[in-house]
Amino acid sequence: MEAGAEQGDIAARLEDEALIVDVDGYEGPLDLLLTLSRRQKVDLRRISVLQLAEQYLTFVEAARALRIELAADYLVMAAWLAFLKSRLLLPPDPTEEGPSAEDLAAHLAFQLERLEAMREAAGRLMGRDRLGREFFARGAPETQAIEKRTQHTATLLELIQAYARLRTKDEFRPYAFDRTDIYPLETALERLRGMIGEAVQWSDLAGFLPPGWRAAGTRRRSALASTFAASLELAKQGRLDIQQTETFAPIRVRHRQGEAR
Amino acid sequence: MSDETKPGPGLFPVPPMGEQERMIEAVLFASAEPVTSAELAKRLPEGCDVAEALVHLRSRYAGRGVHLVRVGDGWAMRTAADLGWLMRTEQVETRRLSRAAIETLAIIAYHQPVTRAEIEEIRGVTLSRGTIDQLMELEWIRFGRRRMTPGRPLTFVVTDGFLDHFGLETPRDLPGLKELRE
Amino acid sequence: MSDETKPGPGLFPVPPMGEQERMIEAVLFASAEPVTSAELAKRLPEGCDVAEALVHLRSRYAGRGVHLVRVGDGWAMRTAADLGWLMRTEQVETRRLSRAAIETLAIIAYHQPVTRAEIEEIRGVTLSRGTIDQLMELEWIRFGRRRMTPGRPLTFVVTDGFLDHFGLETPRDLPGLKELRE
Repeated sequence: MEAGAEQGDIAARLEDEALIVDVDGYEGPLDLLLTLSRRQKVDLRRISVLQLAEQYLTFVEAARALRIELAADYLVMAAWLAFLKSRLLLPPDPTEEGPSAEDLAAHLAFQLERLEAMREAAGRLMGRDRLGREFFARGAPETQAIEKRTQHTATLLELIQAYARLRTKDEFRPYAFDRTDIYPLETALERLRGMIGEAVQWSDLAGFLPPGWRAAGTRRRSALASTFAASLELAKQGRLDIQQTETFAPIRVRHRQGEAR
Repeated sequence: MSDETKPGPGLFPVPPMGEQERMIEAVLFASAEPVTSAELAKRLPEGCDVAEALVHLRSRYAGRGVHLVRVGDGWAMRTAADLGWLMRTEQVETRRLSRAAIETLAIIAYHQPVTRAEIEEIRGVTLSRGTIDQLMELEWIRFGRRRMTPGRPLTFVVTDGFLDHFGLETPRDLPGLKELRE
Repeated sequence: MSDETKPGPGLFPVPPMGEQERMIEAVLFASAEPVTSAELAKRLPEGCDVAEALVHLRSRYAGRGVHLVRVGDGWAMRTAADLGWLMRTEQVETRRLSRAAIETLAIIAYHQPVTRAEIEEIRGVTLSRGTIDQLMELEWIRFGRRRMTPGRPLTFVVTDGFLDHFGLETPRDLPGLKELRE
C-alpha cells in the first residue's frame, strides 16, 4: 500500500514537472485547465474555480520564468482568469451589469465538464470494436455491378438525314437546324474566359469577337450578343468588371484582380 | 487484446465444435483468398478438428445464398451459382448509333424488304456483321421473307419496335426524298 | 440478357420468403460495403419484402461467426467481434489519429450537425484544416446542411462509413448519448 502511495506521489511530482516543461502537450488553455483541475481530485461540478485560476496563473508564471514562450491564447486565458480571480475575491459591485463572477466561474466549470465529457466519449468511441480490427468485412467481395449496358439510340431526324445523305450525296439540313451564322453562348463563354486574364486594362468587348465574326452583319451581331451575355456571366462570377461610359458607348471589360480562379 | 485472453496451445480446453465452426466461418468470410485446411488449423486453437468443422459448415450453408466451396487447395465462401444474376447491376449508357448503323437502318426502313446486297449497293461498302447484329439486338430490324430470286437471299424489314421508337405508325410515314428536298 | 429470362414486374410470381432471404444473403455476402434496403429492393424481383427477409436473415446469423448488421440506411455482413483475434492477418494498420482528430470526431458525432465554431468553442482551440481533412479523407465525416443562422455556416455530420467502422447502427446508438443530452 505504502509503496503504491509513494509511487503515486512520484507520479504526481513527475506530472507537475512535466506540466511546467511540456507546454506543447496541451491542446490549448482549456485543455491545460482541465488537466490542472484533475489535480483537485474532486468532481468537476464542485471544482474551486478560484483555486484553479491560481494554479493556472502559477503555471503561466513558471513558464515565463523558464522563458518558455506561451501562445497568445494561453495569455488571454491568464488575463481573463486574473480578472475572474479578483472579481471572485472582491465583494460584488451592485452597480455592475452583466454576469456575476459566480456566473462566469460556473460557465468555466461547465466548459471544462463538457470538454471532459467529450474526452470520455472520444475514449469510449475509440475503444469500441472497430471494422478492420475486431470485426471484418468480406475479404473477397464479388465484383457486383459493372454490367455496362450500352443503349444505342437515334432520332428520326438522324435517320432521315442519313438516308438523304446516301441518296443525294449531299447533306440535307432543314432550315431550322442551320446554325452556321449563330455564335453559341457556350463558345463565347469559353473564349472570353480564356482571354479575360490578359485584359488588365479596360478593353472594348468587340475586341474579343472571334476572327471571321467581326465584319458587320448577322454574324457580328450574333457574336457580339453572345460575347456580351458571356461577359455578364463572368461578371456574376466575379471574374471581370464591365463599364459603359454612356448609352450606346462601347462596352468595356476588365479582368477583376485577385479573383484568378 | 492481450495474449492472456487468447486460447493458447494446450493450456485451454479445445473449443466446442459449434465454436470451431464459427471461427472457420469468420476466417473464410474475411479472407481475400481461399484458405487451406492447414492454414485454418494453424489459425484455430490447438486441438481443433478443422476437417469436421468444415463438413458441418458446408452442410449449414447447403441450399443457402452462399456456399462453402473448395477452390484448389483451399476453402472459400461463394455465391450460389443460381443467384449469379443478382450480382449484376445494369448501368445503362446511352450512346448514338454509329453512322454505318444509322445508314443501314435508314435503308432498311425506306426499302424494306431489302437484301444485304442491296444495302451494300446503296451504301457502296460491305455491310459488317456487327452492324446487323446491333440493329437486331435493338430489335429495330428483323428478318423478312426470303427474296424469290436466285440464291433466295434473306431480306430485312423494320419491326414494330422501330416504329414505336421513332414515333411512326407505318414505315410509309417516313418522309419521302422529295419532301426532304423542299 | 433478354427480358424473358429476367423476372419482370408482375410477370412472375414473387419468390417465397426463404428464397428472398437467400437472395439478400448472396448480395450482402458479395459486397464489402453496406447495401441499402432501397438498393436491395431494386436488385430483388418485384414484390419482395426486403424488410421481412432481413429480419429472418438477421436471426439466422445470430450467434454465428458472421453477423448481419445494420449500418445507417444500409445492411452488411460482418464477422463477430469476439473472433477478432483470429483475423490477425486481415487486420489493417490504421494511421494513428491525433488527439485533436479524435476529439473533433467525437464532438461531431455527439453534437451533429455541428459548426466549426461550436467545435472550437468546446475544445477551446482553433480547429486546423488538417484535422477536418483527415476525418474527411477517412470518410467518417461530411458536410451537413448549412445552419440557418447569420453567415449560414457549414455544419459537419458523421457518415455511414463512420457508423460502419465503429459498429454503430445509427448515430443514436453512440454510447452515453442520452446521458449527455440530459
